[in-house]
Amino acid sequence: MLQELLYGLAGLAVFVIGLRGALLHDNWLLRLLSLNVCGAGVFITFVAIAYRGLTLPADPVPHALVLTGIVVAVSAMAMALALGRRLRSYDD
Amino acid sequence: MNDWLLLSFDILILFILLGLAWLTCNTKEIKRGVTLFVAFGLLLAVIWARLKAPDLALAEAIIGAGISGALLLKAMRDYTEQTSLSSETSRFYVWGINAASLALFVLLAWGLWHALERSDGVRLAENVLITTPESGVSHPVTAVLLNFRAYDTLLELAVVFTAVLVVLAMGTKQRDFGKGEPILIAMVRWLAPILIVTSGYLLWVGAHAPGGAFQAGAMLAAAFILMSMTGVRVDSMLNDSSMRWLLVIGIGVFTITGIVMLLINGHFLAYSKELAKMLILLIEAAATLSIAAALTLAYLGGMPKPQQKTQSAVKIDKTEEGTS
Amino acid sequence: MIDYLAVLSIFIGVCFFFAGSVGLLRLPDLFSRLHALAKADNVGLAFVAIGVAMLESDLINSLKMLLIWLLVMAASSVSSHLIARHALRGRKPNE
Amino acid sequence: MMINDAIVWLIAIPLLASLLSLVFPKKGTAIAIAGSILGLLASVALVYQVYQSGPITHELGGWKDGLGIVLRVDAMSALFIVMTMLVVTMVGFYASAYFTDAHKKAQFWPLWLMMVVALIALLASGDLFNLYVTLELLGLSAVGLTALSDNRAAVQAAIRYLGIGLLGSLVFLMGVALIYTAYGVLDLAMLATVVEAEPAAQLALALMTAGLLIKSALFPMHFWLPAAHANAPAPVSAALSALVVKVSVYLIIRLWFDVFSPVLQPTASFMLGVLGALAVVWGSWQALRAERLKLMAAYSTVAQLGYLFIFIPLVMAFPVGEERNTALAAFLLLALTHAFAKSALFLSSGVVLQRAGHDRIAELGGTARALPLTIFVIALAGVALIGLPPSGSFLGKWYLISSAVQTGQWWWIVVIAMGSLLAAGYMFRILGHAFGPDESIGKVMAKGSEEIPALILALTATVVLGFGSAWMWDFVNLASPLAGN
Repeated sequence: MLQELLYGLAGLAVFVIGLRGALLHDNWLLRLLSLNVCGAGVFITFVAIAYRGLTLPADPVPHALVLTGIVVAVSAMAMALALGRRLRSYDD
Repeated sequence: MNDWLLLSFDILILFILLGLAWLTCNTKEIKRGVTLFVAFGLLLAVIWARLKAPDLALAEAIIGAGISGALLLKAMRDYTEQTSLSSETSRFYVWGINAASLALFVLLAWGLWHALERSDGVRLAENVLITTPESGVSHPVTAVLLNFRAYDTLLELAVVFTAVLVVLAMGTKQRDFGKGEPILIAMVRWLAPILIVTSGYLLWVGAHAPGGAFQAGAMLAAAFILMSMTGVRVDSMLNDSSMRWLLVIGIGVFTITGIVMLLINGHFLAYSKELAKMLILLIEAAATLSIAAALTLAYLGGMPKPQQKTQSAVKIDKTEEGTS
Repeated sequence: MIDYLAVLSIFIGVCFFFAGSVGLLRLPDLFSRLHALAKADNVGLAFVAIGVAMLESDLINSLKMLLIWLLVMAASSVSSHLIARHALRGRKPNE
Repeated sequence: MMINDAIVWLIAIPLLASLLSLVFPKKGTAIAIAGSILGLLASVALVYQVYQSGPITHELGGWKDGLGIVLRVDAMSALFIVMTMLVVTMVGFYASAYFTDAHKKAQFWPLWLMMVVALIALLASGDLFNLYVTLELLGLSAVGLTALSDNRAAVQAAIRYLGIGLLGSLVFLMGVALIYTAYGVLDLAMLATVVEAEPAAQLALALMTAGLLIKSALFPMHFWLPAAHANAPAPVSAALSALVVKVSVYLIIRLWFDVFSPVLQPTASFMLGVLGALAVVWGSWQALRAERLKLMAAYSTVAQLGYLFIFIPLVMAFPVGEERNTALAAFLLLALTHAFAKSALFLSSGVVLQRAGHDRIAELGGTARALPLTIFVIALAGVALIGLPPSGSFLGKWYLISSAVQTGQWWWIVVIAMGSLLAAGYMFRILGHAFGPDESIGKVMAKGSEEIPALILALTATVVLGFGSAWMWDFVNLASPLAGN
């Protein structure tokens, strides 16, 4: 319970830090980094609540969800970077 | 005694985590941001390992830190001049956001506290662990990903596919890094085969231990990306049409298996028990290829061999004109 | 007995890591920092790996530790080389 | 057997068509059209099935007890699915003529079909995390399609759209995390039976709603919509305005009244209604001032979405039962009418834009003579957007007003009247210019394959929905879990 709460709260904090960064940055790449940090915060919360102490096996469902989330996040990042590149190509 | 030791480790690692997150989200320099982000990804891998999520630790180390790192490094070159160009945001706005963030955190913490209080602490875990033997694989995370919630995984592959379609639509292959240092090339020469073998191992082992299609596919892509980064011409190994087939094979095999099972067993993706292990391995193998192709293309920024592509595009133009 | 040896080995490894980190923070320029970091970390990791391998009963797993050490050593030596080379090319090293 | 599993085929067909259209780019158009028509047939079969036997469920993988993911279709989702497939098929016909460059076509079809997969999957999903995945799939494919215009403004709008979309999905996902923490379930029906009015559920619902509000561009969060919808290629704008933003509203309604009903607060629903009212006024006003046809259509979407949010406090005011179902049917009628009318409007704007070379409203003189059918479609769409009889939105707004009177919330009537007046203003402004004497646009030919799909959509909005609404009332009453049957 203590570890769940501790890591869970840290996940929430990372989520809020990322959200704040995403709202404050103008630069697309930096905003993207913040969004990814924000997503990582949600993932940490998910995995934290899946943890059930050293003796019990962890809950596998959040692990599967977060694995899905990580792959979705990297896809979105690849796409975002390609769009950013395209935008800059108009300026050249 | 042990508890306290573990707790102090937890607190230390969370302290670093929050620090890295804060720095990543507050830097105004792109190079610094990217470096910190990769470090943040590696630390996440450690945290997943600590929280008994080895599948995630593997995935995060390969995808979160490795592949995203490579993507960002390549993209960074497009932003070099813009690094210090951050327009003035009003102090009022910044403080508003700060206050709102703090309030949101307090609210979320309050919600999480209540949620944990209310929870039985078991959730779906016991149900999944008990049912795993019926799924055809013995590793519970793989059972969830490829049997219980296989539909999620199918749509997730669709997300990867969509992202690559957009990358392909946004431009042809980008200028890569120049030829690397000889010593780096030498290392990649013997590292790439190791990565490819490891990828196969991860795919196979996923049935009963941490690993699986996503880690394996990303590992395979990492091998190609590393080669491409050091100036080895990866594109000479692949051509446009084979890449298209590789991209679709994962979702294709997945969907067709699902439909066949619908016709046999009455539910989409309801594997027959005796075939489940084999079917899951088949789907995972196809998905590994698709993910590897997708991530490699995402890094390259477009289909290889642009000259051949323009030729075929011209050909399409002509036939279209002929028909319309 | 073997447990104590293992703990001792890990402790020595951690000391090397500590020294490497101090070097990273305290040494004046990039090259000496790299020197401290790469050396200390490789040796440190060797001791930690040996210690963990001793705690592990399975021989295969102990061999995996060895493999990890070898891979990390290859990666860190190549990357140190690259950083140093890059810096020598006359571009300004980060600080 | 095929009929009973229509919902699975509705997802599998566009998915496979998307793959095929990537592998065989030359046959892309044929594959996509064939896939859309098959999907449309399957969606009709689905409605028939729901009409016959009530809400249907399909356990994917055959797993029960919340272990697997369940697809669920009731009256509301079945109608939304038919709407989606009809719009998608018609826009598909249009797009096959709109894109003349074969290369562009080859890029368009796979992404377009993925967007269809995402829409159907979202409408049929009965699982919280699965909804997140479909939201991401929808967001990414919509952004990619927006960027296909391949000019600076479109890519800029796409980037902004992507940032907003990712933010919205993450906030939504945080809500999912809280729900899983507190209740240990992801299945919507199971959640509906255990959820209680307590802080974790309230906060989770607030987070999920906030994420969806960003995506559905409700008033203060609408800033990204006009640029994205106005700069995307015309077929894409049509789908974005008609379908993509609307499914987020659908999801809000689904979560609020179907899953979280014990948690709801009248104050929160009232606030959503107020935001909706502001959206109606602000969006209509901006549409009236817009200088370009597509931008006007985009602002009109902001306004029309506002009406849908006004329904939330009204639906809440009714007890569960027939009265609430009537209000929901009116909501559906308004949503459907807007989808058909707005897609017709965007398709026609695309025709004008391509033939005249611009879509500046002030310079549209002579268009009525050069493109009579297109202008007729715009007029028909206008009838539906303003809410004149016999369009579906006339009835929708009528019930909106009468339920406002019934529940004593008369102040909404002022907003509805104002919105309708402004809508009349912006629609007649276009028609006025189009029938103007200026002859800046010469005699041009419009392709029938572009004008006829738009005409069909506009006629569906004005005539079919207007006369078919009685059947919809029955249908919603028969097959709605919201009624408690």
